[in-house]
Amino acid sequence: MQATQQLSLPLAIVQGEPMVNLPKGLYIPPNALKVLLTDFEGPLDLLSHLIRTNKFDIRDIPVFEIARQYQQYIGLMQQLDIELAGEYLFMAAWLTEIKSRLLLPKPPSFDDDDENEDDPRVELMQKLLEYEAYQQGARWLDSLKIVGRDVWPISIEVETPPEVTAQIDLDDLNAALQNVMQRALTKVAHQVSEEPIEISDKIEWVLSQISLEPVSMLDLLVAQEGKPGLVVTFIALLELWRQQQIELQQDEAYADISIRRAA
Amino acid sequence: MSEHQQTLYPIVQALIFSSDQALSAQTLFELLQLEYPDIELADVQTALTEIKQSLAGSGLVLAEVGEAVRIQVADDYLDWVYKLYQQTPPKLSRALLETLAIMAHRQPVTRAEIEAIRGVSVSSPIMAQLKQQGWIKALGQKEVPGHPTLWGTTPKLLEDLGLSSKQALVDQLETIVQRFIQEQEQEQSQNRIDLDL
Amino acid sequence: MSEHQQTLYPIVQALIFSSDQALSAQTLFELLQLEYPDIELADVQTALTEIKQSLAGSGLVLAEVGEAVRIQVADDYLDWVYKLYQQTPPKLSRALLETLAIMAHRQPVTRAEIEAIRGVSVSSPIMAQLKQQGWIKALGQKEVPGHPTLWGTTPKLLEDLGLSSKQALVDQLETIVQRFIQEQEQEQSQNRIDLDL
Repeated sequence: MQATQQLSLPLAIVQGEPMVNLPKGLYIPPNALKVLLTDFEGPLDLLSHLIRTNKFDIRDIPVFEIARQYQQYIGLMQQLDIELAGEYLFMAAWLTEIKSRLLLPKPPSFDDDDENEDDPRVELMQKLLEYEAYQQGARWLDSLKIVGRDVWPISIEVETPPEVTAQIDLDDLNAALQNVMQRALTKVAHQVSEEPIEISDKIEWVLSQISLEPVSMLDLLVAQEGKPGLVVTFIALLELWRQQQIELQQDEAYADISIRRAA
Repeated sequence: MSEHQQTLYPIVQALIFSSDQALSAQTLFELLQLEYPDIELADVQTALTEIKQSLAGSGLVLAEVGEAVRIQVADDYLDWVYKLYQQTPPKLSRALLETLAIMAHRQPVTRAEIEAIRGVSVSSPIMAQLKQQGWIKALGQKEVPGHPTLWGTTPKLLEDLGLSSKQALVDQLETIVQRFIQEQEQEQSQNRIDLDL
Repeated sequence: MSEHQQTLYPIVQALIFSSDQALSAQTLFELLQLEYPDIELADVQTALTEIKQSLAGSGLVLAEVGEAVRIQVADDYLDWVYKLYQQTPPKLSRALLETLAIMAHRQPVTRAEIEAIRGVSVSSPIMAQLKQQGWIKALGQKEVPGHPTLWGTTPKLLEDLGLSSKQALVDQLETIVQRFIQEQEQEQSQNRIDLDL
């Protein structure tokens, strides 16, 4: 999972001056660093990463140090032209606010239990905890055997009987269209197949061309279709004749065959 | 069974059971060659024969469709599947949904045009099922050699989807296509930035 | 195999191979009773056990999903199926899994509520992918200004994750989230006691 990748980001790269003066002093290429930086799923993810890699106590966050490191990351991202979501800047502002509130003298308190409510870090801690809890949830989902990724169920297609209407909804159609487009992307080029000459198509077309007036079979042949077209036309005529939809007439051997709709 | 056959048998079985269309021995052979360069077409045919035999009395059969094979429910047991479908109507297969989606978006459209977009052939059972459900109909014929049938969607499909008009369906699918294209372009320009570094 | 079993085996096999969702022994039993009033649930279970055994080494397995069973490609042969379809298994990004975890646990939930927990916006491609997988759906609209859409999970998600019910999914996430937060808080009160000493 990506999380492990994220945790393996070496801290030395991002601490101290070398990080600020890009690219001098960096021992990983900016491209790789960029990948690591864009890997963060937002400011909470970045903060949580900083706390874990520094082995800080989430219940007692050293805000000054964390804010400093956070600012360095943001600076690095800006240098690398990574489009910074507004949320990152909002978090930076929040950290600054917490810092300044910690610097203010505390009003006298007579109740030790109020300690937490006065601590401006509590809300941040709760947000971090909740987010990290859902990261655990995401890891659990990832650990499951998921159909389409780890599992391929077998379902032999059986034609739906006429009395049953299959379930369909628009989301299914949308998803299917996206699948087609996705697959088309991964293919180098489309194989454009020639239109096959279907007997059923030919039968319908022949029916549309004939009337009670006889027409010559030659008139029903389409030159561009070549021999396959001729064969299919002939089979279509035989089929229509068998169904008694047309009448065929030939005056003598090898003469033209005329066709008309059966009366 | 030779050692070779023991290797091929489960692979071929997994492939023909999971394929949504009939597979030819040649197709299977070409796929298997990627990993096993020294196999022969005859090995694949032997595996298919073995699978066919092993299915005797199992409720399933290996059916031959021209040069290709497909797993089907044996005729004697189709009624049982229908009974099941009456209890829980089946979902539509991926192949069927893709065919219907392209047809709805591009209508009027020929079968070969759909195949060109999907990259795989549209099987006759799929067309039959779409017609049987009353979702598609012939709209006419394309004025090209072969006069292929032009297909489109029916009012029943709109009704089953809960849509008011054919235009609403086409527009909805067009939105999906446009969004997809936009996302691809964004990704590509993103990639270009990566390369500049 | 008893005569009874010989009759049931191919029927059960045809049913579980052609069903597009996992089937429970109970469902199969009720269906079979229509024709064979004197069978017992145990007979169905015996047939399932036999099918399971007969699939050994075949490239396919009978898998249990909660109370139900389905046939699927054996893990070792999954790569071959992806090769056949010229696909790679879809990647589920961390962002997608986090969004899904929050949505599943908090449902019905708005996008803004998810964003508040993740501290970052939920991108449209992620919502699109979740919808494309058929894993989430709109459950309605929240009665606040703007009427934002409330999202929740679908039965398809449960089936794709191999879970028996929505409750099982919500409960499991509740356990994970609560355990994590409690552990951290216990450490906290532990620390305070340490400080008091």
